[in-house]
Formats: sequence, structure tokens, C-alpha cells
Amino acid sequence: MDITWYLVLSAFVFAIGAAGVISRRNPLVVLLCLELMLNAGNLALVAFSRMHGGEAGQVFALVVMVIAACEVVIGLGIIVAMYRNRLPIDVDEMSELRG
Amino acid sequence: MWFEQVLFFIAGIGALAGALGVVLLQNPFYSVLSLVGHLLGLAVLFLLLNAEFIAAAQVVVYAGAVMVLYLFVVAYIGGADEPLRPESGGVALFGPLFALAIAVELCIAFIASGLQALDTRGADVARPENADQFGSPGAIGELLLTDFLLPFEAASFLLLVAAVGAVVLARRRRGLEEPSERPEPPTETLEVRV
Amino acid sequence: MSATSYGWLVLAFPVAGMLIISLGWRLLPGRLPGWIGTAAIFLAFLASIGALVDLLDHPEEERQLVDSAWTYAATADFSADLAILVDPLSVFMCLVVSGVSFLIHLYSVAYMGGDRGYARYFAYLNFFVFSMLLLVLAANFLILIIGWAFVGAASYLLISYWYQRETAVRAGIKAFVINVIGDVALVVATFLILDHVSSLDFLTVFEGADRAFGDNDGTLIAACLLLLVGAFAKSAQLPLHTWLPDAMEGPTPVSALIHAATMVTAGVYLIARMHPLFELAPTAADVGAIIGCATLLFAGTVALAVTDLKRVIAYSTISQIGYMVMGASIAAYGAGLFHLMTHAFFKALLFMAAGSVIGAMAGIQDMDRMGGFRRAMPFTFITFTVGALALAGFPLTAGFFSKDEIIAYAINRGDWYVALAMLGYVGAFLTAFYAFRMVFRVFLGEAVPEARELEQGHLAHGEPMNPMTGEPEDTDVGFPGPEHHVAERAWSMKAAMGPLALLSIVGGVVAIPGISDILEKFLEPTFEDSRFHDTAPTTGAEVWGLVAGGVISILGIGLAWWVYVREPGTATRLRERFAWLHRFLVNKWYFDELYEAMFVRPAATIGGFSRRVIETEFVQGTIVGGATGIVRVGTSVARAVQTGYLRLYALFLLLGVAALTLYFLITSS
Amino acid sequence: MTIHLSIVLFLPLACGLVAARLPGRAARSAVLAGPLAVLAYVIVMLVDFETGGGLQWVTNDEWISELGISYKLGVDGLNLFLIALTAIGWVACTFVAAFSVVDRPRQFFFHLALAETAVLGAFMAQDLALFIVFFDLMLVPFYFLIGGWGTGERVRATTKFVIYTLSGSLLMMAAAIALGVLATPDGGEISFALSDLANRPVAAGSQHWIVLLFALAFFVKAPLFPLHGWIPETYRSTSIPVLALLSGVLSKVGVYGFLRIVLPVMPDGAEYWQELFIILAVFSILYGSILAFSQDNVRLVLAYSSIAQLGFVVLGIFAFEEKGAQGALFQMLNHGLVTVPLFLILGVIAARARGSESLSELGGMAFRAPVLAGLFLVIALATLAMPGSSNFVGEILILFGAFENQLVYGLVAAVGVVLAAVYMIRLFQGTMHGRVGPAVESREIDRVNLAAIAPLVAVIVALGVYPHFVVDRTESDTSQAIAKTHAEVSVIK
Repeated sequence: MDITWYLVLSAFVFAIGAAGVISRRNPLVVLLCLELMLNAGNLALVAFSRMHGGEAGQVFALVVMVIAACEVVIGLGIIVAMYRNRLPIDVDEMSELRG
Repeated sequence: MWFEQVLFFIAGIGALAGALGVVLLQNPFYSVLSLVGHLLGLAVLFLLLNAEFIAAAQVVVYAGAVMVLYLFVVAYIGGADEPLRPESGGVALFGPLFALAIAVELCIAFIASGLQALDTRGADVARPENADQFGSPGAIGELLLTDFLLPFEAASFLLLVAAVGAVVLARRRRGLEEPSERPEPPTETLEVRV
Repeated sequence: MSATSYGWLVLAFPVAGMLIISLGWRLLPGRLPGWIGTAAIFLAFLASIGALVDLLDHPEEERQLVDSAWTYAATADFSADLAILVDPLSVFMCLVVSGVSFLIHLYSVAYMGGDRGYARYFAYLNFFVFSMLLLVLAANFLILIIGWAFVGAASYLLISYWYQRETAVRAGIKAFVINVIGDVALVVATFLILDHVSSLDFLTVFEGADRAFGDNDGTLIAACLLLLVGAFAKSAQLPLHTWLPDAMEGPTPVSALIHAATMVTAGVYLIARMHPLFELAPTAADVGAIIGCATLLFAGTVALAVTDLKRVIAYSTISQIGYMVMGASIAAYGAGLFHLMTHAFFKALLFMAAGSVIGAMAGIQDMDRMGGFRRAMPFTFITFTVGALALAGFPLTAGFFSKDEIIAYAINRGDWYVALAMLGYVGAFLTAFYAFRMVFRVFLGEAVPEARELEQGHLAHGEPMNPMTGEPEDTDVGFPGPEHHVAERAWSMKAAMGPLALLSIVGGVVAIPGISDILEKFLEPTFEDSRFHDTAPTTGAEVWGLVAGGVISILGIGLAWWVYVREPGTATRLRERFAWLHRFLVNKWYFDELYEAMFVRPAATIGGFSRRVIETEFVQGTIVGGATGIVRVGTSVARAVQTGYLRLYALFLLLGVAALTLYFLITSS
Repeated sequence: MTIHLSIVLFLPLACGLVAARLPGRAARSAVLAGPLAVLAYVIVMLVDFETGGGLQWVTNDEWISELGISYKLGVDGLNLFLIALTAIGWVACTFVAAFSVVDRPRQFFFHLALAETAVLGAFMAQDLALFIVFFDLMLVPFYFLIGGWGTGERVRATTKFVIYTLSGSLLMMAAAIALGVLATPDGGEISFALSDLANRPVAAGSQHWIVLLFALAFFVKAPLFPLHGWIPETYRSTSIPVLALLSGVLSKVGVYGFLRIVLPVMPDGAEYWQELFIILAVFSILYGSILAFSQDNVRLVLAYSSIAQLGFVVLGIFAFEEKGAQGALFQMLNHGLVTVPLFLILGVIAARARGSESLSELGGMAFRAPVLAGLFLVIALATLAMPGSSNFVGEILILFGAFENQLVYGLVAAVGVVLAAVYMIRLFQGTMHGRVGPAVESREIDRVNLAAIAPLVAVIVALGVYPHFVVDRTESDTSQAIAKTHAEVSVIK
């Protein structure tokens, strides 16, 4: 298979993730969609790494995974804290930073 | 080579379906499960791209550990169904539109790209028998401990911080203080008398 | 010591006096400041005599000495030293100024005795004398302007001397502003001259003027007219005369010294000093002559109607300076300066005597309330009458010779100058009339209560009033002070008036046609380059002029006698018969009202308009408001974007990514 | 290469820092030590100055070499007397403030000291970037001094002041960067040193808009009509010692920038805008004067009078004529020398009128305060450019310079001289003469203010007697500054 196919796939996954981030209101699902976008990036990194024949891209993908894990941990922590404080679990309700 | 192609299409369609499932399913619980499917599909694709270590990490760490964390949280807060009702305003309309636009733009970019290598199966990654193969744990590990030592350490430090942060965030404590209880900053009347 | 050293000493003594008095006023007891000031001016007078003596030792062609102390300011073609020019003209002026000043200081020692600002008064007065001497000794335009403005400032300070009087404060600002107008005119004139001659020094300018300017050159005429504006502002000539009558708010010795004898004649000095320029620009000189003539008639008519004693003398001053300006402008320099000198004598004398009367009246200046002081104050009566005779040009007094010499010169120029001379005779008739109007109304007739009291040996102690507004006077700082004891009691006042009275009579000896020409001979080195140098009228013509002048003067005095003594009701009948004319004259031809409407009120209106409309609407409204408006619109846009909705932010982010990608796509293809 | 200028520059700041750490009594002497030491240093410099010797006591170090920014300080005829003015002004105002009741004195004096360093830096800087650093640094202490120690509507005043000044100086910064970049020849090193910029002329078209942006910043600082919108509030609500410095010293930095930067570096741009700037200057003279004599608040009289005075300075500079530029520079010094004591005197007056600053409530103060009245008189006469004062020499040189090429504008400006007499005499009489005002308590000037004002008056008088002291030392550098500009002779001449 040509590398192009992988990249096109990654583009579509990225777009789906982006659409999800924008249209979903449950913060949990928003986090899931962010995972989608990160994974799309990972796919592209690995595909380019294959294209070049160097493993640096794969190391990058690993780092992205780490970051994704961190993000999940913090994001879930925030959601749990919200739940504890009986705040509504809805990103539209979190608009205190309105200018 | 047809085997590889078939595998790509099965895994690719699986990954796409998983992704769509994450976005379109109403119940977060199912969304999480759908993401697991997506991740597994991706892992297969990684294998096809000679990234064995990444594929393994994807399955073990991502699809295994991280998704379990998600499931715990969903179970904890009781993932209520979120109706995918049509919203008023531009967000509902423009969100998917822009996403589609990006996808189209990226595809154009990839397909019309001048990079010749894109239309190949990639560089020749065959290595001598006795050396670590491309994308194998040994090769990645060596890179991580030599060229990418600093990012590696930084990533581990980041994880540590994130872990501490999660503990701090999730720990039980009193609710937010009432704003009125905060002492007002003293206002001073100042003037220079001559 | 050389003449220039004496010149510096002339300047140094008044400065020293001023500094001692103004810095040490707390330590100087009683009348000591007055005596210090007087002594300083006396020393300056002695130094002037020293300069005179030394100058006379020089051969005639070497009687123009310049001495420079240091470079005052020099850059590019602008270069001026702090330098003095000692020549016959400046020494003559120094003698007149310091001599009269000395006598007036002497008079003031007693006259101002009861005033609280005694030391301040003498500090100002010394400062004035210094400024006046600086003006006449200046060797270049810059120093001249400095002296010119200093005398204006001194005059301002002394007019507003009783600074709690509203009228004094208003008169002060009026005088100051009109003087500044004159200063600015001088500055512009100086520029025009510097631009063409490339020098500020008088002697260099006078030498280079014929080469730099053609005959009646437009620029030179402009420069000379500007010089005239400066001269008119200082010498209270039409149309810049309005400050001088108001300046009578100052103490009477100040009126005598500054506003009669010395400062106001600075314009005449200026024209005489600048004669090489004026002769190159005869058009400007003619303008000066015509305005001088117009002023002498105008002021003479007003003096007929005004009843405030000091203001009558003030208008007479304006009128007499009109003669001098006319004389100097028709190249009768010697005659103009001669009249300047004699006028200084008799006008200072008149003011001093008037001050004596006003002191006796406890500050009242209205002639309607005076009368019969002849027996109460015989010395004042005599001196005042002597002054009035000299003013009227009564035969053989000082004024008789000086005034008629100017007219003789005008006749001698022929042409239309003869008309000026005829108008000068009309003015002389008016002068004689109003001079004796004062004498008869103040000293003759029925004695008023104050006069009767004074005959008993008491001083009237009325409620002090402001002579202008009739409001009660604040005696803390206003005339006549908490206690007044003037009215020719003090010997120093008499000692000052006596010599002046003598000089008013015999002062004419320095230039009697056919008999003596001391003054003209002395001044010759300054004026010998004049193109009218050899066109002096013959002795015979001058004698005929004197006869005519004497007759006119006697006629005027006689008419005054007939109107005010022989038929006392005549004046009232005339006033009723020609009420409109009287009102016109009493209101001084409505000049004040005209200026009020032309300058003061428009300026105030523009000021108010600027403050209310331009400042609030344009600067604060349009510019500040516009700027803040832009900021406000900008922030409201920014605020509108900052909804706090996470998904909206994500949408914008996505939009940005899409747009950037598109951009790269387009540019790369 | 000497370190002297750096010592002078940072001495006040060091003393301010030290004072901020010391207890009350000692703090006062430490606070005064800085400005006094600077003054002493400046006096030595005045004595040591080599007339016509170009840039002296130069310090030149690399600072940010990648951006071509150097730490270059120097003194020549252009800034010598402005530095002296800064030193004198700060001594007087710090002295007065040190002996009066000030809230949070340590912070106040620290900001005052920082301000002195910033102003000195702006005057000494010989590198465009360094100039801008100090120009903007001036804003910081004054922001706190006005906002923290002002009265009345101080917040509004501070906001306006900061927005005006900041927008001006940001535009100038952009222009300066553009100038540095455009001036760099192909393959050459970028440099912001003024001596380099002067030798690397920029295309005339670029100079036009760069000069305009510079002028905006400088006109706001001066201020000139119509950029004076911040003046009324700021003058009304700033405390007296700060205001004296703001009006007396700070306002000179902008116009100084014209002589130091704009004319030598961008002569074409300056010529392009000459007519406009002269019209603005002349209009400012008339407008400021007219407003000054229709104001009731004494501070505003001086506020608008300084618009008029700065109009004269700008007129002199843009006459592009030696006498004019010379007079403008001299007039900057003179205006500073009279403004500082004028404001201190207003403070004294207000203290004797229960804080009232309205002419309608003041008056008659001379009665028991002859010394106060005398000092005020001398300063007022100097302010209205009485011949015999150094202000007159400055003004006559400006007018002569303007007459030379722009006779009509010069004549209009000369009307401003008459108007100046009106508003200054009105101010003097309104406070000192006339009937005693309702709230006035006539009392002699106190010793602290006397000790601050009397030396300033002595300097004014001394300069009036011997103005050539200044003219001589500044002459060669001013003519150098305008040497590249060519005046366009107006039609009516």
C-alpha cells in the first residue's frame, strides 16, 4: 500500500475527531475526540517514519502517546472534580471566562 | 501483496468506523468502546507500517490501560445519554463543515503533493539479520536512550507531574469558597501634601 | 576715568541701590531705604556729569564711544554685546533722567513716608531709573529692547503699586500689554534691520544703512513704521495712548517721573537715535510727524474736558509728547530733545505740585471738589503756576523756547509741514487754556473745606476713596496710607520742587535763538550726519515764531481767566450748550470703548469659544473620543468573541487551521 | 570611553533603591543624595565641557549585538543643558517632596529616582533603541506617581496619560525599527547607533511616514495641539513636585528628539512635513495662549501656557535655520527653568488658600508675603519672555529664525508673545494682587520652598545676565543638527 493511503486515512480520522470536539457537549466525549485527533497524528507520524525509513517518527508517536496519557489523566481528574462539586457535566455550562 | 491490501482496508474501515462511532454514539460508554475498536484498527495499521513496538504500545497502554481509566470514570459519573439534538447557531453547522474542509484540504495536499516518496511503499527498511529490525522494540529503545534521551526524560517527568496533578485535582476537599468571604483589598487614599 | 567708565557707573549705582533695598529691606529701618535710593540716583547723576565732562574733553569727531562688557548672545549672524554707547545724545538723556529722577526720589522720601511698601517703592523706582539709563545708553538693538521692556515692567509695577486697588491692577495690565505690543514691534523691526545690515550695533547699522537700503526702501519703511509703533506704545501716541491716563493710578511721584518726565519720552529718544534710518525712509518719518500732530490736538481737546487733576496733566503729557514726536520726525532733533528736557522739568513740577494738592485733599483728585488752595499752600501755588506757565509757553519760560522751536522748524521745512505748524499753534492755544484751567480751578475761587482746614494748620482726614470708582480705599496698601502728612510740609518735597521751578523758568537758556546754542552744539556729533543738518531756520524766523507763540499763549491764558475767573458760570453754560461734544471729550473720544469692542471682548469670546467648543468638542470629543471609541469598539468585538464557550473557541481554532492550510495550498501551487 | 555618564545615569536609581530599604530619617538623606550627586557631577561637566568638541564622555558598549543595539551614551551641546535642567529640577522637586508629608514615602521616592534615571537616559542616549528604552521607561514611574499619589480624578488622568503616551511611543518604536531595518545596507550589519543612522540615509518616501510617526510621539509628549487631550486631567490631578517635573523636564524629551534624531537622520522627511508642523506649532502658540487666559484654574493656565511655549520650540526647530534651532534649544532649558519653580509656587499658593487653585478665589497674597511675591514676579516675567531674561533671548532667536524663511508664520507667532504677557500677568495679579481672596491666608513662603525656589530664581537671573554661557556651548552642535535640512523659503519673503 502506498503511504498516501495511510495519510488520507489519518486526515479523515483527524477531521472526524475535530468535528466531534466541536459538536459534542459531554466533556468525556470531547476528550475521546481529542484522542482521535492525536491518534490521527500518530498515524501520520508513523507513516512518514516508514516513508523516510527512520525511527524518529515512531519515537515522536510514543511521546504523543505520553502526552495523550497525561491529558487524559488531567482531563478525567477535572471531570471527576466537577462531578464531586455537583457541577453540570457539560462544556457549554463552563463559560465563566466570558469576556 | 493482496493480503496486505486487504488487511489495510479491513483495519482502515475499522478505524474509521470506530472514529465515527466515538462521535456519533449518544452514550459515552459506547463511545469509549468504539474508541477501543478504533485503536485496535490503528494498531493493525501500525503493524503494516513496520512499527511493531508502537503497535504493541498502542494495544497494551492505550487500548488497555487508558481506556480502562475512561471506563472507570464513565461508570463513576454515570454516563448519561446526550441527545444529539440539532443545535441552533453556527457551531453545529460550521463545525462539521470546517472539519470536512480540513479533510479535503489535507487530501488535496497529500495527493497533489510533489513528494515522490508518498506514492511508494516507503523506503527500504530491510536490515541485516543480526541487527535490530526497523521499528522493533530494540531499535526504538536504543533511540530513546541515545538520540532522544532528553525528550524521553522530559516525557517521563511530564507523566509524573500529570500523575501528581490528577491526585491533587481528584482529592476530596471543601467546595469552592463563597466569593463574598474573600477580604476586599484595602483601598487607600493617597495624596502628596506640599 | 573715561567717559564709558562713567557710563557703566551711571548704570551701576541704581542697580546697587535696587539690590541693597530689595535684599535688605527687612534690615533697613524707617526712611533709610528712601535715602539709599535717593543717594544712588544722586551718584548716578554725578557720574553722568562725569561722563559729560569727559566727553567734552574729546575732540568733536571722537565723541561716540562704545564699550562692551561681555558678549550677551551670539549665534550665526545674530551677535549682541552687553555694550553701552556714550555720545552726546545718551549723555544728554542720562543727565535729564538722572537729574529729574534724583529730585523725584527726594520728593518721594517724604511723600511716600506713610506708605507700608516704602522699601518696595524705592526698589522699584531705582529699578526704573536703571532701566531708563540702560535704554538710553544701549549700544545695540538688543540692549535697547531690554531697557525698553525693563522700563515697561517698572512702569507696570509702579502703576500697580497699590495692588489691592482693582483699578490699579487693571491699569497695570493694560499698560503692560500695550508696552509689550511695542516691544514686539521693536523686535520685528530689529529683525528687518538685522536681516539687511547683518548687525545689531547702532553705529554699524547707521553706517551700513545707506548701502543696504535704497532710498525709501519698502523694507526700511516697514522697519521704521514698526519702530514708530514701539515708540508710540511707550510714548502714548495715537492710537496706543490709552494706558497713560489709566497709569495715573500709581503714586503721584511715579506719574511725575515715569509717566511724564522720562519713560514716556523714550519714544522721542528712539526716533532721534534712529534718525539715520528715518531719514532714509522719509515716508515713515512723515507718518510719525502726522501722528504726533494728531495726538497733540487730540490730547489737548480731551484735557479741556476731563476733571481729574492727574488725568488732565496726563493728557497734557500725551499732547506735549506729540510735539516732541512731531519735532523729531521732521528732523528737528535738537528742538525735540530740547522740549523733552524742558517738559521733564515743568511736567515733573506740575505733578509734584498736584501731588501736594491731592495729599491735602486726602486722595481726592477731582477738580470739581477743589478750589481756593492759594492761601493754604502758597509754595505749591507758586510752583504749580510756574509749571503751568512753562507748559503754556508763556514768554521767556523754558517751554516758550522749546515748543516754538519745533514749530519754527516745521515752518522752515515748508510744503505741507506748514500745516502741521499751524495745527501746532492751535495745540499751543489749547495747552495754555487747559493749563490755566487747572490753576484757576484748583487755587483760585472759593476755598473748599479741606483748604480752609489746611489754612488752620490741620490736614484733612477724610474717608479715603478710590478716585476712579469712589469705593472706600483699603488703606493697608492703598494711598494715602494709614496716616498722611504731605501737602508741602516736608522740606525734602520743597527741596525737590524748588530747583525744578527754577529750571522751568530758566531752562531755556541752553537754546535761545540768536543768543545761545549750547544744546545744539553739544548734540551735534550725534546728528551731524543728518541730511537736514544745514537747514535750520534762520534766527529771524525763529524770533517771529517766538512772538507768535507768546501771543497765542497769552491769549489762551487770558481766555481761561475770562472763563473761569471773570465769568465763572461760562464753563457750565458751554458744557450745557455743547453737551454732545463734552460727552465725546470726557469719554476720551471713546477709544477705550472702541478697543474693548475690537480686541478685549473678541479675545474673551474666542477664549470662551475655544474652551467650550474646540477643547470639549474637538480635542476631547473628536480626538480623545475618537481614539477611545476605536478602542471601545475593538474591545467590544474582542469581548463578543470571548464568549467563554469552549466549543466556539475550538471552532475558531479549526477555522484558523483550515484557513492556514488553504493559504499554504494556494501559495505552494 | 569613560564610565562617568553611566555613573550619573544610574546614581539616582541606586540611591532610590537604597532609600527604599532605609528607615525614615536616613531615607530622606539617601533620597536627596542621588539628585544632589547628579547635580554636582553635572556642574563638573559644565565646567569641563569643551565648547564645540562634539560628543564627549562617550560610553559605547555592545548591548544586543544581534540587533545592532549598543549601549552608547554621550554629551554634546544638544543635551548638556537639558541634562543640567534635569539635575536641577530633580534636586528642587525631590527636596520639596522630601520635606513634605508623603504617603508611602519610600515607594514615592523610588519612583521619583527611577524617573530621573529614565529622563537622564533619554537625554544621554546616542543609540535610537536605547533612547526608546528610556523614553518608554519614563512612563513607568510617572504612571505610578500620577496614579498613586495624585488627587481627584487621578485614575482617569493616569489612564489618559498612559494611553496617549503609550500609543505615541509604540508608533515611534515601530517607526524606529523600520528605520533601523531600512537603513541597513545590503549585506551590512544592522545598527541603531545614531551616528551610523545619520550616515545611512533612508529613501525619502520611507522617511515621510517614519518622521510622521516619530512626530506623533514627540507631539504627544510636548504636547502640541491637537494631541494635548491628556493635559487638563493630568495637570489637575498630579501632585505638585511630580507635575513640576512632568511639565518642566519631561515635556522637553520629545522636542529634543527632533533635534537629536529626526533632523540629522531623516532630513528629507522633516522637510516634507515642515509646513504642517510649523502650522501646528503656530496654532498651538495662539490656541494655548488664548486658552491660558480664559482658564480659572491656575494649574490649567500653566498647562496651556506650556502648550504655547512648546509651540515656540517646535517653530524654532522647524524653521530649519541656525538661529531658530539655537533659540529652540535654549528655550527648552528656559521653559524648564521657569516651569519648575512656577509649579512649586503654585503649591505654596494653594497651601495658603486652603487648597484652592481657582483664580476667582485667590488674590491679594502679596500683602504679607513680599518674598513670595518677589520670587513669583521674577519667574512670571521670565516666563513671559521679558527682554533681559534668557527666555527672551531664546524667543527672539526662535522668532528671528522663523522670520528668516517663514515671515508670515513668524509674525503670527509674535502675537503669541503679546498673549503670553496677558496670561502671565493675569496669573500673577490674580494670585498676588487685588483684593484678598475669600479663602486666602497671606503668609510668607516657608523655608523649604524658599530653599528650593530661590536658587532656581538665581539661575534664571544669572542666565538673563549672561545668556551667552549657554548659546556659546550649544552653537556648533545645533547647527550640526540642522545642517542637512534645507529650508523652503516661503513665497512671501
